[in-house]
Order: sequence, then structure tokens, then C-alpha cells
Amino acid sequence: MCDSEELLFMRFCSRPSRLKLLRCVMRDAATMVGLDAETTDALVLAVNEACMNIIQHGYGMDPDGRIEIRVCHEPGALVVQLRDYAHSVDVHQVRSRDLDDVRPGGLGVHLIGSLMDECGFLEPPPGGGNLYQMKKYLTQ
Amino acid sequence: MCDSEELLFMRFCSRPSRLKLLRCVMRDAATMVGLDAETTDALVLAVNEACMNIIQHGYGMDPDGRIEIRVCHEPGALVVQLRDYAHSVDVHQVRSRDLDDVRPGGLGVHLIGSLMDECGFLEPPPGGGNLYQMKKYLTQ
Amino acid sequence: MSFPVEKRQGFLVVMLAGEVDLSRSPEARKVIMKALKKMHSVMVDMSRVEYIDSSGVASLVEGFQYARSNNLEFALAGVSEAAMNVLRLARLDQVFPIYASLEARLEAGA
Amino acid sequence: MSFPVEKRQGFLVVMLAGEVDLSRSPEARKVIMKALKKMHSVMVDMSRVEYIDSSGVASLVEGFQYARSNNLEFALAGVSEAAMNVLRLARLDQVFPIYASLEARLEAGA
Ligand SMILES: Nc1ncnc2c1ncn2[C@@H]1O[C@H](COP(=O)(O)OP(=O)(O)O)[C@@H](O)[C@H]1O
Ligand SMILES: Nc1ncnc2c1ncn2[C@@H]1O[C@H](COP(=O)(O)OP(=O)(O)O)[C@@H](O)[C@H]1O
Repeated sequence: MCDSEELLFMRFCSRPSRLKLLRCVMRDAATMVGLDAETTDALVLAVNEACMNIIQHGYGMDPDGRIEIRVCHEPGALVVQLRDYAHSVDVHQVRSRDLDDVRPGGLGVHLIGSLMDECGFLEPPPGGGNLYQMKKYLTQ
Repeated sequence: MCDSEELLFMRFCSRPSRLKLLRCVMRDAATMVGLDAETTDALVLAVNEACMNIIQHGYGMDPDGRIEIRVCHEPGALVVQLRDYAHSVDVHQVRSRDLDDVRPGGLGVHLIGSLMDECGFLEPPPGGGNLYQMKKYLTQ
Repeated sequence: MSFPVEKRQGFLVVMLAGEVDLSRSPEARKVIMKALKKMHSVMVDMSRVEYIDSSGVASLVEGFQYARSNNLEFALAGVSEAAMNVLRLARLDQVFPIYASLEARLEAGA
Repeated sequence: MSFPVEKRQGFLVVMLAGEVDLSRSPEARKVIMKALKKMHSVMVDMSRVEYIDSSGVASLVEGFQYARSNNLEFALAGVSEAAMNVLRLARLDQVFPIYASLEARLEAGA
């Protein structure tokens, strides 16, 4: 029943105050698969940004949205899936501002793309909402 | 949909190597509700012992059992529920050795009882397995 | 828990610290904007920032822009490695004036 | 990652460290029992133990019992606050010989 590749599954509410816990959990999951400090920081930052986007854009700062994170240790990669129950995302809207056009905001998607090896929305899951997946390759 | 009292829900496999992550998560949940260092240590140790019991006795060290933890912040208490899918526990068997009869093992249930304000099995949940609940009162 | 502000020569120095994430960046933004709205130049001491996310960075960008349109100085000082990594990824290390330390800027004078 | 063992005068000193939980206590048990089975007295340096659970404590009890039935000395030294709390709860602080430090026992001689 328990997928041996699943490192952890966690559910939490769409509150900024929960991000600290999320980062702690991600940091530990990274340590468990032997990521170095730099890669761990990258992973933690990317997952934090993806969750922020769900809190801010998916749930529009409503603190009672549900977010689920699944971290799997696949051969060669750490896979992080974030699932929300917000309205379906228009994936064409999901991009950061031009970095040269300096203004507050519009950096999260760029950071995720720079920090992770793969990222993007998967097929909308049954039951609605969105499923966002990120991968970090594990170099031996 | 998201119970505002639920601090977190986590699912993980019945492996000793997962306990570190569990302790980290519990430590953070404790910090979030403002527990002091001593109470946090007590909570972390108690939850660790309860999970060890599931791993060792519930699943007999089978690494593929599923364990779910739910931490809720109720008025006046932090409530931790552990759910497993192992055979139903005979609650009369669940007690530690006599502390004066020194031998290896037989301390976990005693530790939990000393460290938590309430503990015990709840009604077996639908779908089988066991539901164990611990409470730590929050003094203002 | 707000972030402390100190007057140092012609500057108001905002001391960010710890984890400047979505739960703390509104506070960072408030402190920075309040200092600037007194028509004061601002230095942000970032030596004790352990973590900053894009919302924390946005607070800095907002301060930077407000300062520029009001002819005030806005600079970062002693940026921690953790924060510098994020600024670099956002290519803002080329945008903000960044000093090795508060002293490095203060010694340079007006 | 095993736990290091050092020869100090008539003792084999087992240096536990970090988190001695269900994933590491089999290792602790192995190191302790191996030292005792050489018919050596054993001291467990616990100054760097950050966390110990009941399985770690069980390794100590097993060593203690084996030593007693084989007329060997088995003692704990420099027990960290975190570990001492657990020993107290298990009322084992009254059972194990516990020294403030390795030196405290070594200076006492044979
Ligand atoms: N999870 C999401 N749900 C809905 N829209 C999103 C999501 N993530 C990103 N977006 C869209 O992508 C845009 C760019 O996001 P980002 O680069 O993180 O910058 P910012 O969040 O500061 O706007 C957002 O403004 C939003 O329109
Ligand atoms: N989750 C559980 N499932 C089944 N049996 C349990 C569980 N927890 C405790 N027990 C029973 O209670 C006994 C005492 O547990 P404990 O005090 O933790 O000592 P130990 O685990 O070292 O035996 C165990 O030996 C076991 O028989």
C-alpha cells in the first residue's frame, strides 16, 4: 500500500505561516536522499515559491485552501508534486515578468525554472484543482 | 475543506529512517504553537516512541506499512493522532515492563504516559488498523 | 516581531534578519516604506538574513523604486550568502547598490 | 557510520553521538556488545548524544546486564542533558554507574 518510493506526503493549509514547516520538511527530505547543501537550498527555495504561488494565486490568500505535497525518490531524481483544489490554472498565464523590467513581484516562476531540472503542470487530477510537478536530478 | 485546527497531516512508511523526519516535523509544529523547549522535547520523544511501537509491533518491522500522523491545535491542547493499517491492537497488551525489573526494552509506553497529558487508542477507524491519540495541554 | 531600524549618519538602517518569507515580507515592506516616506535614505542590513523568498525580494524592489523616484538613496549592505544567491538568480545583484558592509558605505560619506 | 571506539587505560570507550534512535541503536548495540565480548570494561561517552529513544536506552541496558554477568565494568560518562532526561524518566539514572566525565572515572584508577 505504501509506495516505497514515496518519501513523504503532507497536507497543510494555504497559510504563509505554514511555509516554514514546509521548508523544514523539504530540507529533511533532501538530507535523507543525500543532497548537498547547495542543491538542498535550491530545492527548498523552489518548493517554497511553488507553494507561495498556490497560496497567492491559486487560493488568492484564502487561508483555508488545502495543499498537498508528495515527495518521491525515483531512480535519478527527487520528484515533488504539489496538488491544490483551486480553480484550474491557465498555464499560459504562468510565467514571470521579463527580468530586465524591474518591478516588485513576477520572479517565482523564473526562480523555480532556474532551480529545478523539470517543472510544469500535469494533467488536472480527478476531483479538480491542479497538479504541479518539479524534478531535481540526483547526480551520483 | 481544510480544518483550520489541523496543523498538519503527514503520511510516511514504517521505516526507522523516517523517524528523523517525523521528529523534525513535530519540533516545528511545536514551535508554531509556541511550546517551550522542554515541552517540545517531551512531545517529540513521545511521538517518536509511539511511532516506533507501530513500526516494531504493529508492522513487525515490515518497512512498507503506512503511518499517518495528524497534528491539531485545539483550544488548550496540541492533539496528535497516529493511524496505522496493522492488525488491531489488543490494548491490554500495551503496557511497559515494571521499571524495577531492569531489562532491555519495555519503556516506550511508560515514556509516552510520563510525557503526555493524555494517551490511548480511540475507536478502531473504518477501514481497519488503529488510531492512537496523544494530547499535550497548552498552558498559557 | 518587526524588524529594527537604527539611525546611522544620514541613513535609516533597516535590519532584516532570519527568514524573510511570505509571512514576514509584509513587515519588511512596511518598515522599509515607512523609513523612505520620511524622506530618508535607507540602507538594508542583510547580514543576518537566513532565507529570503521572492516576496521578500519584492519588498526590496519596491523600496528601490520608491527611492529612485524620490531622489533618495536605497542600498543593501552585508548581504548574506543565502540572500545573495536569490538576488543573483533574479539578476537583481546588478540592479541594487550593494555594499560589503554598512561601514563600507558610511565611511564613503555623503 | 558506526560509533568510534577508543582504548583509554583499562577501558574501551564507546563514543555515542548525534541521534541514537531506532535507526542507529542497532549500531550502538553492536559496538557496545563487541567491546564487552572482548572481555573489556566499557565506558560509554554520551556527551555528544543529542537524542536517544527507548531503543537506544535498550542497547545500554543490554550492555549493562552483560557486563554484570561477566564481572566487567560498564559505565556512562558525561551524559548530555538530553540523554539524562530520558534515563531519568526510565529511572535508569539510579541503575547505571554514571560519571561526570571520562576523566572523572579514569582518574579514580582501577
Ligand atoms: N499556482 C498558480 N495558480 C495560478 N496562477 C499562477 C500559479 N503560479 C503562477 N501563476 C501565475 O503566474 C504569474 C507569475 O508568477 P510568479 O513568477 O511566481 O510571480 P508573482 O507570483 O510574483 O506574480 C502569476 O502572477 C500568476 O498569474
Ligand atoms: N502500536 C502497537 N501495536 C501493537 N502492540 C503494541 C503497540 N504499542 C505497544 N504495544 C505492545 O506494548 C508493549 C510495550 O511497549 P513498550 O512499552 O513501547 O516497550 P517495547 O516496545 O520495548 O516492548 C509492546 O511490547 C507491545 O506488545
